[in-house]
Amino acid sequence: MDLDFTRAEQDFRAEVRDWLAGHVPGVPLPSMDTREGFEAHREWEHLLAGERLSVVSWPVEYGGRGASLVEWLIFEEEYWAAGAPGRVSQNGIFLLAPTLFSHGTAEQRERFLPGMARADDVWAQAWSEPEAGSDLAALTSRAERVEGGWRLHGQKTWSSRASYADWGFGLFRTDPASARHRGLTYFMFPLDGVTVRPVAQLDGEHGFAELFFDGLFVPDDLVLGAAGEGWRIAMATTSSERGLTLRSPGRFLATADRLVRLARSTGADPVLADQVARAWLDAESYRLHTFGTARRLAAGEEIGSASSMGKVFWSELDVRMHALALRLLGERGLLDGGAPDAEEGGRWLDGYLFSLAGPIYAGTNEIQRNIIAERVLGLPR
Amino acid sequence: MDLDFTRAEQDFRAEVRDWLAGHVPGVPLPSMDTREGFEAHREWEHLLAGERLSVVSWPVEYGGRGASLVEWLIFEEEYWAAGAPGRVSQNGIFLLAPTLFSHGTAEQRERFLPGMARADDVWAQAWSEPEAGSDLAALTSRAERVEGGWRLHGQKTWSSRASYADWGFGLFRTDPASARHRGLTYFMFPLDGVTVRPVAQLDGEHGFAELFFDGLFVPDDLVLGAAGEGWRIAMATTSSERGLTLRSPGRFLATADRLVRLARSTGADPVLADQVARAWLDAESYRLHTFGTARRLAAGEEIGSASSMGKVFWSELDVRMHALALRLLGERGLLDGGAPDAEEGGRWLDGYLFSLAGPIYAGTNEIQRNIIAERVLGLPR
Amino acid sequence: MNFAFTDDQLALAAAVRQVLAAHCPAEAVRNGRTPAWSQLAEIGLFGLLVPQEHDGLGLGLVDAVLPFEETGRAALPGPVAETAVAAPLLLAGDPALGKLAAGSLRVSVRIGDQGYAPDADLADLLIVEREGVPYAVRPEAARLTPQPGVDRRRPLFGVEFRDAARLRTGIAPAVRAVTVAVAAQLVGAARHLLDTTVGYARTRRQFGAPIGSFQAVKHQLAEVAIAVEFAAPLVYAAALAVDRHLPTVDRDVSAAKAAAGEAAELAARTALQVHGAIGYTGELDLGLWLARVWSLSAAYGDPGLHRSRLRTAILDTPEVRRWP
Amino acid sequence: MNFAFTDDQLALAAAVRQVLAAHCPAEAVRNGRTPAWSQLAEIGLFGLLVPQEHDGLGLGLVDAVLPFEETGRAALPGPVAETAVAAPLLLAGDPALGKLAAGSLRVSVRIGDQGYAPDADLADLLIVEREGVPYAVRPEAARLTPQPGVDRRRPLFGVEFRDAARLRTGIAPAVRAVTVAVAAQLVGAARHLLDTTVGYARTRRQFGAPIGSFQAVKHQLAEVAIAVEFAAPLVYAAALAVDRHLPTVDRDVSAAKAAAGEAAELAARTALQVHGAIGYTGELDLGLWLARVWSLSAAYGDPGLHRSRLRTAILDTPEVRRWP
Repeated sequence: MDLDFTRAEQDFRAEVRDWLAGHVPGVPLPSMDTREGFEAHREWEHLLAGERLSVVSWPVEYGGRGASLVEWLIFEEEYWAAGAPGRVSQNGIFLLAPTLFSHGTAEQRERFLPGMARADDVWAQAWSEPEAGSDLAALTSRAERVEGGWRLHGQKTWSSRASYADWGFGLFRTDPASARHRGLTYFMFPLDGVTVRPVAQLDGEHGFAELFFDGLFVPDDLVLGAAGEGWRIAMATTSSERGLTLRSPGRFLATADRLVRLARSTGADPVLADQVARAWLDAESYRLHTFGTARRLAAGEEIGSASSMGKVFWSELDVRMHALALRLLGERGLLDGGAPDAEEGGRWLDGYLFSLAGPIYAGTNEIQRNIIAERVLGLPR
Repeated sequence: MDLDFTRAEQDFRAEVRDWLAGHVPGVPLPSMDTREGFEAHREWEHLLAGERLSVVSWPVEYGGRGASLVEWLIFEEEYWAAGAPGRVSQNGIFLLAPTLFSHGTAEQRERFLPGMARADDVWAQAWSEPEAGSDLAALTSRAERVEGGWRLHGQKTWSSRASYADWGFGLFRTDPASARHRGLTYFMFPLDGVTVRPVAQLDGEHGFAELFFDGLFVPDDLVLGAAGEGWRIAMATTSSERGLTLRSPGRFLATADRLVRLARSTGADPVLADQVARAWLDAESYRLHTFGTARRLAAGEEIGSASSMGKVFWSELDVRMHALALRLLGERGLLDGGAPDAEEGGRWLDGYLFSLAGPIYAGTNEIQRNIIAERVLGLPR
Repeated sequence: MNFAFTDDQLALAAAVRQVLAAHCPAEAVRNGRTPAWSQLAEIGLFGLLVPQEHDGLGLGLVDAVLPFEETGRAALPGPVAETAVAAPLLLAGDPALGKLAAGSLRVSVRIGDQGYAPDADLADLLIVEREGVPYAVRPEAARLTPQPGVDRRRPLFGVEFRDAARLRTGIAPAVRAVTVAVAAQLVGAARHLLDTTVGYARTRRQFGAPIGSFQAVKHQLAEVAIAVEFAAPLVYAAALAVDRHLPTVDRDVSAAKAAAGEAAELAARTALQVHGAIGYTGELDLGLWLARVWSLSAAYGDPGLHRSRLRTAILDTPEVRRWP
Repeated sequence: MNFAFTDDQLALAAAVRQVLAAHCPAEAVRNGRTPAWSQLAEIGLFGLLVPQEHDGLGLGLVDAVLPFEETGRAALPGPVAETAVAAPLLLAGDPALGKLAAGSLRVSVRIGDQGYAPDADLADLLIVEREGVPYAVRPEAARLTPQPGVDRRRPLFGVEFRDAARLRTGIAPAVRAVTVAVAAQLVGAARHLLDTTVGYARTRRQFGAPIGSFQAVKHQLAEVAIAVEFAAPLVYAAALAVDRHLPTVDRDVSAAKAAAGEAAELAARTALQVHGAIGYTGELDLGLWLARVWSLSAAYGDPGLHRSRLRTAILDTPEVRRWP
């Protein structure tokens, strides 16, 4: 056991840091939940991709550098520490791509990965449905078999990025007689044949949308894996890298460092200072833990349901850090970007509202605790 | 709404305070879980009873003063603030007596209450059984109908005070065909016909015992209420005064005040000081809340399942206060009464171990939270 | 000693609740600036604390605490705590009290730990603290800087002024009273969030059962119920302490605001978690109450500030006093 | 960078675990003073940190951290952290190191934030700090005052002495190392409590079902699992920081002890709550581990003390440093 980065890892970190220092926009980009901000973020992804920094862990042929998991973690640390923009490509590169690598055809990988890496194609996820929030197996949207492909029917919700994205992916029921996890199929589809209705969030922006499918035709070559295997395919990656890549430590380390700076500048009361110190160390612990996990994955181990522990830990930490920042700022913490007195353009408030979704999405923390209890600890269902 | 004590209430407080100042033993009595300590506590109860201070809220004819609930709360505040000994009569006067008042016969009241008030008879409770810990309706101990009475069979456990007490009370199944809450009967019984096996606790003392019944004969006049009505009778009092009297605020107020003094004398770190201040205010809130409850009870209202909120609140508070005291004392906090360096003869440690039982007994806090959710909030079972 | 509300106090609260139910539904909260204000004026809410010689009811803060719970429960918009609670104390002896009692003088304030004046653009009169002294500022003499934030139905404004009349009253009594009123609103908002979330949990089904039948949801909601149940008495006691000018009043006010703020924040967090993603959107009205809780919890000193004062009051004074 | 244990490190931990399983069952914890010590000596536990020239293994603290988790998991009695971790550093260069490595010199210490010497009555040698300097004290020159406490299998003693040899080493490195070793023991004890409680919850039935099927129990145990899972990496990193003499070492040691202590205390509290009244008695072995957790959490600075140091280290230094 050691914490010594290799020469190559150190060089990579230095390169990333230097490049970001020279290229991260001085003024934050507009919100990616606006048309203008979306395009600005896409431009930024183009810039990243030009340096082969958009998907460092992918093979070179698809636009990456074939970097190791540890190098990817280094990239993430530097990326968020530099205050670089959020990743508009996130759904594609972190949720869809791992599945394409493991279950897609060579043609699908060649067709979609390079465009995803350059953000020429931005992908929206379409997992959830109004009546199947946390209970993903209760999906009712369906795909009907037709000549050469399928026709999609039904409604999806909480589709992030869908307002402006190019493509979507999600599960549809292909066997009408099936129930729960069986008979679902993993589809990719163009969003221009889908009715997209943006949903206003607490902060008034439209990061989510509802998708309405009214017989959209999807050819067979947009099915990922075999028909009826959708659930297994979608879940398979959650226990491998996705558990790691959903939220990398770099993000929380950057927030923790900002929080410490905020606490110093506001002369935090000792009680709040104690909580800030705890949060900083929790972020550090998440980082160290992830280094260990990366090694186990690199050695070919599966992390399985243990990723649920990480999900609960980082999502609660993220809420705690942002709530703490609002406490440090008092009344000013609740001002938004339009207020002259807002701190950092209301970034802590935005971050707080965003953080509150963490314990809800990607399996609520209640469900994660069930998974930990049943699958990690072995308690009865 | 006001917080103004009447002249009579103030006079009563002054009288109690003066009397206690003159009579509370200067040196703490030995533990009531030893033979010697038990008798010392019984002596103390005699002294209290001589002043009609052992059961102030009972009618004069049974040894009380007919005091109001508010006066009883005043008594409790003064009693614990004076550092007076724990009540060895507790099971009888707080658990059994309310049921005797509401469901006992006049003969039973006359026969048992005066002796209980003087601690001539000390009572042990016998609710729980090895296989029916939190699930009280799963009781299997049974009473068999015989000429003129019943014969008791089975095993009870977690019987506090039973090692040295004179009498016991508990539920036995009188209808062998019955299940769950039905067919249980409320019995009183002399302990000298019962095999009592003390159970060692974490702290090495024997506050609990197991009781083994091997056909003990109990005449009909020791049945409380009607046969088969035991569950209803036992539960009826929990929603009236018992919810209030199980743990009066006075106890926690006294602990909170001691904690504040300890924090001052040890120069608490601000983070611990913050928690001390919170605990002090929580105790205060419990006090105020109880004043409100006392008024509602006095006006003839039932407090119903809301007493579950109090149970969770005070039991968690009690653990928190004692854990905090141990933190304030560091390594010394864990020394017991035999250690020369122990603070207050290891009283905080004893109190901590005792407090840990709070969230477990009288219905675990998990069960209380279910009750709150289902009966107070109306969530589905 | 009777730590329970009198029939009169309960009747007044019921009247306020009735008015709000009729005239301040969620739709009005979403779109109106001062819904139900005229009806509340009719039943005397704005004259509660105004002396009888100025046509008020001449009651105490303890009489206002349940009505203010109701305004919090309804998320009533407008500077109601400032007008009905802060202003009567700041304007004590002023002839304007008559208009105040009648509900025809809307007031916003910037006093105490509050850096901004809420709903200042609606005010007929601003009262602004400068170096510990209150000044009455007419709207036309004030320059308001909008400081928009999370609660768009309680907009905040920075206030600068040219021309102002120095008031003879002190700041502290008004700060204490308005802080308790806001604490009561937080208790009310928390009760609403609890009720709404319980209602949602009873009907929303996942995994084949109402989510309210899952123990994790039950226990989270039970914890909210406990937090609210034991925050409320501190608010009521603080109102009494203000009315009686007790020596412990500042401690009691801080205890009320800290406990109410924390209970309401817990209610908000739990409401959102139990609702799941839908709670996060503008589709439901939930967000109106979440924003209100966050904004009121930070108003007149957030729980962190009041907790630090409590630490000092309890640990650093020679003898902690209970009252009575 | 490889933040995972090597095969050698895992093998050593497995060997320790095997020895403890065979020679330190709960019965031995209950009744023995130094069960398994001779077998642990045979596999080299006491020579781990002793340099090779003194017949030790010459390894680092990072190699000891998993073996120490195992001693915590087994609630191994005796001054094992003091003998195997503190003593090799305090006696650096001393010829006694050979006996230490062989397991024939049992050592208790009273250094750093520890006010009492654990198991001092069993020690062949006491090392006691006075004004920042360590002294070696022979048992016959020491007066021990028993200070019995909650953990009767780790008795504490006050130490006074007449006659002592001043040691040339510093106190700080030994304090850091023994603190990390105790943090590792706490992680191990927490793992044992979690396993035991899971086992109990799988079999104990109430209300017609195993209590482990109730969500409230599941979620409490899941929280314990998370706390332990994320305390452990801080302990491992602290061991590396000690071995590398990093500038952040004191912060890292405090982080390890605070996090491990808090995780273990949560495990203890939850274990007792899930077991219910039976956990409260001497009928089960549970109490042995509860007492050990409480006693080790308070040893060498309790979580409160280390948290206050962390606050200073993180908030009051000009730049918080991560390592690497």
